[in-house]
Amino acid sequence: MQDLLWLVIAFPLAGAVCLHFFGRRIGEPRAGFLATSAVAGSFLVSLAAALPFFGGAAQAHRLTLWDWMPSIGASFELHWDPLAALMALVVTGVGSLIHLYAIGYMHGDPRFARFFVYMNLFVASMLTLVLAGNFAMLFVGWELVGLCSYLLISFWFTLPSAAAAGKKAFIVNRIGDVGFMVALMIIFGAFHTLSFTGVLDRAAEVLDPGTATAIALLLLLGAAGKSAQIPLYVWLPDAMEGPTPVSALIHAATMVTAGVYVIARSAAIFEISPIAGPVVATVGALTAFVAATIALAQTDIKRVLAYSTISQLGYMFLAVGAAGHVAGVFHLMTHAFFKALLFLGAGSVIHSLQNHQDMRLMGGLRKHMPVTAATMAIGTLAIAGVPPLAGFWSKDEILGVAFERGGWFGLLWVIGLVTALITAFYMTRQFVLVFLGEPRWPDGIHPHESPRLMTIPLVALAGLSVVGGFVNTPFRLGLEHFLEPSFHGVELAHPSENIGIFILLAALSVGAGLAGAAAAFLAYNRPAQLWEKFENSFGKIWGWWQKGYGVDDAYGAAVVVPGRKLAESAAFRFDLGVLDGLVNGVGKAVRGLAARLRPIQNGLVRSYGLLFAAGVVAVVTWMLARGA
Amino acid sequence: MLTALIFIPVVGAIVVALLPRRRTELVLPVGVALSLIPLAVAGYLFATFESGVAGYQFVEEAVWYQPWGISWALGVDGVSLPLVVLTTLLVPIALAASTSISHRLKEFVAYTLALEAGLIGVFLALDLFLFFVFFEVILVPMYFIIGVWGGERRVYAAIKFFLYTAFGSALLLAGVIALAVLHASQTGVPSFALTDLMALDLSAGTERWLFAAFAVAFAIKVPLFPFHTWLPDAHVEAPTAGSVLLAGVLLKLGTYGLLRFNLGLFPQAAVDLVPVLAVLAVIGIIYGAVVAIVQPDLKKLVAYSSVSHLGFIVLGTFALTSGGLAGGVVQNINHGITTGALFLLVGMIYDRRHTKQISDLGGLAQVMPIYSGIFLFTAFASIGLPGLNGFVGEFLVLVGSFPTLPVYTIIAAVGVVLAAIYLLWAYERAFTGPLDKPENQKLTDLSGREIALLAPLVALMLFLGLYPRVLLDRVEPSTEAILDRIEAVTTYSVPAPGRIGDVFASEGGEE
Amino acid sequence: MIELIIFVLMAAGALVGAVAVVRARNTVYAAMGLLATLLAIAVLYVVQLAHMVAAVQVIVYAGAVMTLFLFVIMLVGVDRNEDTRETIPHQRRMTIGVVVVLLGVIGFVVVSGSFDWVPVVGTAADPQLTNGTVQRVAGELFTGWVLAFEATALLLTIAAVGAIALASTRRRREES
Amino acid sequence: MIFPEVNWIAIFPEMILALGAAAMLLVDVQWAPRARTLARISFGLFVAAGAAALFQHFWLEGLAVDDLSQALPFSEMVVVDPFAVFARLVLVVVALLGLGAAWRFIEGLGRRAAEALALFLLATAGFSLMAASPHLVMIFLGLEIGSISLYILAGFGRQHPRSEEAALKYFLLGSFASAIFIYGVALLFAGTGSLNLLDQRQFLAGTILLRPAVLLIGLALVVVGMAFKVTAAPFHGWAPDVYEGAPAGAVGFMAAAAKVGGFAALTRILVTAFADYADVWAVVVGGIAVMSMLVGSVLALAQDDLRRLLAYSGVAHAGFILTGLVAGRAGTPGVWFYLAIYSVQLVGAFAVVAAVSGPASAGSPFSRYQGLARRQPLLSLSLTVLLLGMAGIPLTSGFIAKFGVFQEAWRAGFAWLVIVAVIASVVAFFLYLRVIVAMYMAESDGEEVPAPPLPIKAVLAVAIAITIVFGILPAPLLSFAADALPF
Amino acid sequence: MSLVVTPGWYMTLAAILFVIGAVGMLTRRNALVMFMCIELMLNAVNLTFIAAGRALGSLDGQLAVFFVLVVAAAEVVVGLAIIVAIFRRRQSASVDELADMKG
Repeated sequence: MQDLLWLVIAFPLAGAVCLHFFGRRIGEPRAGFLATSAVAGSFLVSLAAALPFFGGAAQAHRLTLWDWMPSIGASFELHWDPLAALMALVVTGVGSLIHLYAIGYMHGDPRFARFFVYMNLFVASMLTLVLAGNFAMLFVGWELVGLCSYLLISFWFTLPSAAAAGKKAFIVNRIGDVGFMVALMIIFGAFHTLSFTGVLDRAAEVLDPGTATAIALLLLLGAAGKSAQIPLYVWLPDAMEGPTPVSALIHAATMVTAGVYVIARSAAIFEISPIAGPVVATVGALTAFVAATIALAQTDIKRVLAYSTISQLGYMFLAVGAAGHVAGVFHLMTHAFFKALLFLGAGSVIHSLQNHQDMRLMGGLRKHMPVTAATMAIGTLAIAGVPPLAGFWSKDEILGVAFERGGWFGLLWVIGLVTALITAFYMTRQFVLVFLGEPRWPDGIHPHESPRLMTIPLVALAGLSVVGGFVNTPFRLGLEHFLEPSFHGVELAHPSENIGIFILLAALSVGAGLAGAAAAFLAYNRPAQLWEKFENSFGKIWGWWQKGYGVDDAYGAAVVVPGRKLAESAAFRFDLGVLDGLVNGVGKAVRGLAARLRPIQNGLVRSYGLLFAAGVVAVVTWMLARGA
Repeated sequence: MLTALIFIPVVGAIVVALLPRRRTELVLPVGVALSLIPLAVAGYLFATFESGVAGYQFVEEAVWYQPWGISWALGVDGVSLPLVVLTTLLVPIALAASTSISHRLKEFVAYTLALEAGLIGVFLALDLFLFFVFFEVILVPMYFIIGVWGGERRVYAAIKFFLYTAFGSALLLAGVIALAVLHASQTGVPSFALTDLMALDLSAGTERWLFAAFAVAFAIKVPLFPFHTWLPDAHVEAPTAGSVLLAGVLLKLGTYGLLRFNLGLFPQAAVDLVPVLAVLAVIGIIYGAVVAIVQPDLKKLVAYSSVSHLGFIVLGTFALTSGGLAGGVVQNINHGITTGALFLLVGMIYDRRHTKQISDLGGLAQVMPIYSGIFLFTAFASIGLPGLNGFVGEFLVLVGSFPTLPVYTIIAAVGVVLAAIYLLWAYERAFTGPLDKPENQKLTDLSGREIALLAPLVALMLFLGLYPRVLLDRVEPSTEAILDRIEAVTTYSVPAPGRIGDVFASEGGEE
Repeated sequence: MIELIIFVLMAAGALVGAVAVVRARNTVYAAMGLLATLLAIAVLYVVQLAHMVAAVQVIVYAGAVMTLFLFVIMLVGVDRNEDTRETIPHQRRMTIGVVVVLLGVIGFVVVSGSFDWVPVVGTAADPQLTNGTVQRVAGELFTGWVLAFEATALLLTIAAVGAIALASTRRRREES
Repeated sequence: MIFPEVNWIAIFPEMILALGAAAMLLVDVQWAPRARTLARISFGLFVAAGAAALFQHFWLEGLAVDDLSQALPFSEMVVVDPFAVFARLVLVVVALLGLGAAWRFIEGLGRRAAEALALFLLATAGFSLMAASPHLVMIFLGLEIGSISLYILAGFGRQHPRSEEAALKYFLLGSFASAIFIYGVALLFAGTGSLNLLDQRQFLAGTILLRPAVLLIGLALVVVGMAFKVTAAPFHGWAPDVYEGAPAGAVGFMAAAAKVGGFAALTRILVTAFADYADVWAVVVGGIAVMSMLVGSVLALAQDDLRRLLAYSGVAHAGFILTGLVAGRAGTPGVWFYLAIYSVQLVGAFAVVAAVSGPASAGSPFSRYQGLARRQPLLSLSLTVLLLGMAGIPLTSGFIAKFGVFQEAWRAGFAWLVIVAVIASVVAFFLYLRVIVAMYMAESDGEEVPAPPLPIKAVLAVAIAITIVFGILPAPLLSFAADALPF
Repeated sequence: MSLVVTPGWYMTLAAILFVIGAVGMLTRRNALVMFMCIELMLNAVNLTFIAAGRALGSLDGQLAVFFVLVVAAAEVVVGLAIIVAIFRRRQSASVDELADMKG
């Protein structure tokens, strides 16, 4: 079965190719089903291929498809180990649900089939990323998902904002990619190969801490780009311009976790560096906190979720930075469930409100959309860390790891805890604003529950959000054992095994979560004037949060505007003025010289004679000087 | 075989020129058909070329004028073979794309075929004299192509192109003469054969001067910063076919020359002067990209992007590592395909809309979805998206260059971001957003013919991106051989795998 | 001593004549100056035993050629004095510069004695060797120099053709 | 009295030309045949002279070493060496092509045709003698025979005031240059005791001169006198004005023949008699070459008349040829090859001028050439090929020629000169490009240009053939030139 | 310097005459006078030939003079013809007025 692994990628790819050429002929709903079944097929194959791991097999499976750039050890090879299997299952599993959902969501769009081309292509790319057997191929997937993200964000390209957002996403990601590429260069320089086995197994003997730190921090830069961490998170909120299923699949469940995946995958390198881990964790914790505060003040339903995603990814970074790779991956998985759920729920809301996204214009939707409301409630509780939902287990494990590491990580633990409180607050705020209270939407809109096609995935994901956490509880470390072979040789950090400490920490975080939720419920479950007053009471800081601390403007002022000025002066002043001016100046000088010399040829015989005589004098004296 | 490859286009040019004057409708089909013959021959060469082997194959040699030691010596190795194939591929496409040319079509086709002959000759020549002959003679057809069928300021651009590059070849000529004279004085036998001249014993000073003469000549052709200012003008004014061949093949003469002659003839000087070339290459990468960002004209934008891309090739070449050299050669091909396609695309929009200004476009993806799709695909190939061809060369260059030129390579990597910025921003402005200009609403999407023109290029972008071994297996033995020779005759040695600290330290030591 | 006196006199005459050619505003005076120089030089030829040459100088040059000159001067008009003010900028100054350098060169040659340095030593002792009598000169002319002599025929043909081609206008008008 | 050895073979071509010219003048007086008939006769005479030169070539090849004195007859006044034979052949080719270019001009002369043709014949004979003589006075005579013929030819287009102006300028400056040349000869005579280059070589090789001032001044003046003929700067002043004013049909021949004669004599003087003084004169010649290349290339940029442009480009070409000359004897083949190629191209270019501007016209402003490619594609194509040849684009013989002289100069240690030369040739590209721009890339002024007559077509065909064939397969001419060394 | 008149004296005189002739070429604008100056220069050449020949004991100098004379005569004929032709058209023999062609 594992030799058919390539089918995992081939299914969605074939779907994409097929729909690309024949999509329009296949027609509206069928194209979507085709795409969905491609992903689902991929899911089944992965499941089948992962069976040995469930049975406890430890041996990773490698499958080389064809050579790519043999001289740098880059080939199209697949690396199938539990980590990859888990990622593949999450991607295809959540992916198929979202595909299904999208059939309903994208109903009536003139470019319906095109949408599924990109979606299928994305799944294929993401699977390439997670199944890659070497860093080069990983980079292929890494960039291709960026491409798909670009294509899907700007799917509605006639809106200038969508086009700009897609571009922004790609470019910001590229900045991270530079880090990634440089990391690969250093890796190649050090190992003369890019293959995972060649690099990771020998990391300890080849790398000195300095080199490892360089590689790790550069990988972090790449990961920060893809996973929207400080300082490169600015693209993700804008990415919400894309259709909601895209936000759910790419910008919540799968692609953005690629950074976490890469760090987990390269754990062997991070381990060697003394500072890389703390740096990653600090970036993660800060991002988690900053994004959570920004999420507090957002009014756009999707932007709340976007900042929430950034914040949750920060948790994952905190985990992998603290060497709690399993915790990180665990949270990655649970987050995929509940964040996909939240996004799809939000999409359902937007769908029924005819594309209104402003939460201030919602309220009271619970009655109109019961399924959506219920599933969203589960999602909100899950992310708020209410036991025994999935988010509780995974977030708690992360905080537990941080707490156990102590020291600097202890401080990060505090941040994480505070963030948990804020998370609960803003998620509850969102739920209340959307589903509870008085309806505030404009006239002429008649909200309704979404079609079956969209609610089925919601229910499925809600189910996963409920049970997903049980794969790895302190009482039964299922995921830990499952992933063990992937982190062979890496020293993993664990939460304390002391059950007392666990209960204490759990109580603290659950308390924080409940406190946040309660506060939000109290603040927002009342008429609009009152909570608006509540928000205004924060004064300026609320505005800052609303604007995302003005980071976008600051980047604009610090990078984009001067960069453009620089480019313009380089292009028009320096290039045309100086360089081209020099070149043309030489030409002009020669012609000027010609014009200057021309009067010497004045047509007068005597002048010619004089010139002649002067020449005679010159030649005679020169000849004499040389010979006599 | 190789001789035939050069002469088929010449014969073709003559045949086209002799077509009856009234049958203008025949000219283009005949021209395209004739230009397919060299493609077939080149394809046969490519197929029968023994991969995995260094050294020249299909060698042909005939004495030209014995007392001067010049000979008609041709041969291909892994470095030149792909370029020959690229040339023969782009010419039919460029010709077939020239349907919008109405006046003096016959001459146009004849000049293009003559240009093809010259280009093939440059890559095949194993005799420096012969190389120079082809190197310079291609200026003439290109000059006419720009000057007669070009845009508004075509005369200025054509003359600038001619003179600027002729200045470079003047230095090259001096260098060639110097080498031949040295050879005659050292061995008593005049010779221009590359292999003979490589065996020369040059003093360090002489070697550097000659290196400089050759390098400037090729740097102008590449064009390397700061010798690039002829390129935007030439591109903007040239007709589509001219731009395609200019960017696709002509510029490669420079990088090919640097690799073949500067490294081959002056290894020690090359090793010594690596920093100079690397600095220029890196400046070119960043500078070309930065300048491309704000270009209002699509063709200019692509032109400056060429400056940036070719910087990578030069960087890889002078990194003096196997990855860098092979990456450089592969990038030559990739850039030819990608940029050729970009120019074709710009030409197609120009044929419809008669403007190349980005600001005149906008929202075109609505009326021209296929066109936009191919444009975007090509743009991503150019940006260096893995899986497409641009990435292979770029990545090999970067990974290959890092061990010897870490700092430069890291700076160069920034160019990757800039490439995304200028192309995607241009795409955003031209193809997305509302379709608000009435002139643009009537535009028609690509015709079947146009798609057929682009299809082979698009297919190659994908194929070479996924399976570059087709090239690499042929290229790498030759680049390895070049590297081995450098190691053999100089004190240079390719760094072994090591720690990053060592890498930076060794660079510090070199400078 | 006699040679010295003759040399000084004739040199003075030649120089005065030469200066007159260059300075005289009236063309006829210039021609007279040239005549003086020609005759003075003819005398110097005689002093150096170049009899035949001296005779030709007087007959052909001072006679025929100068007559031709005067004839043309008459044709062109004698009464008009040339305006010798310089109109071309820098001409005079640069001419002076050129002359100064040339005189310097001559001075250098004279002072270094190069003019008197004879490559073939001792032959000057026999004046008869260069006694240019008619027989001797003619003998050389028709033996060793016969080809050059023949070539002058071409020269004179050309001169005749040229004079006809350039100066005759009537025939052409009749034609057209 | 010692009678000199007589060998008519040595002056066979000149005899044909001179006697032919004389006969033509007499025939003209007596029977007044039509101009075309006379031109045909002249054509035949040139062909015969060429055949005679070829005959000399084979005669010389069959000559035993002991009989070498036969090649130096008439008291060594004339010489049959490969150098002279090559020069004669080049001159005959130039004259034949020049005659073709002048065909219409001569036909238009009516009764004066005989005189013009006689001058063509005599000028060729004169330059031929100049190239074939090792005797300085003989060279002077040949120079004057040729030059005076050209003065007259320049004034032949008498309906144009410019033609007269050209004639007078050419005449005054030419005479001035001749005077300087012959003064140089006199000083060389004073310095070496001989007027014969071969004797001078022997003398100079065997003597260490203590006070060579006179000799050096003489050499300088002789070089200058020849530099005038070949239009090297700064002795070129006459050339643009004369080329512009002289009848279009005759200019090509005038320009090319004078250059061939001048270079032949200059080369012979420098590489035979003064071979041992190369380190004295080579640098000076190099200096003149630099001056010529720069002045010619730069000043040509400012021209708006094709003839003046060709004149200045001729100045630059003189510089390039002098670049080959600095290599002395080793450079002689290169000089010859260049000279042969360039003079053919020059005549060809002026044939186009004659076709476009009219055979007897003065001046050829660029405006006449605008859009010529539309009106007369063959003419403009021919001119393009010839100009590219002059520019030295590879695959034209001009490139081989340039390469040859540069190579020899570099080998002789004049790398700096070669570098200046290659840069000057880039500048020179520009002026040729300007003409091509006018023809191909500018709109026509609407004036009709008549189709070129057959003789001009033939001239162009030959010139282009020589430009291209020897550009691709230079070996025959190169090896022929390689032997064209003076005794 | 001894009072014996050596060939050098003649040659010096000739050189000076030559320079004077050249100066005339450069300063006079009457074509006839310029032409006379050329004659002057040729005479200086002749004097040099004679003096050098005497010093060398060679008759070649005197023979050379003959040919210079012939050339001078031929030049005179042609030159005067040109001057006359120009004078007919322009009523002037000033070369300064002959500058239609320049640049």
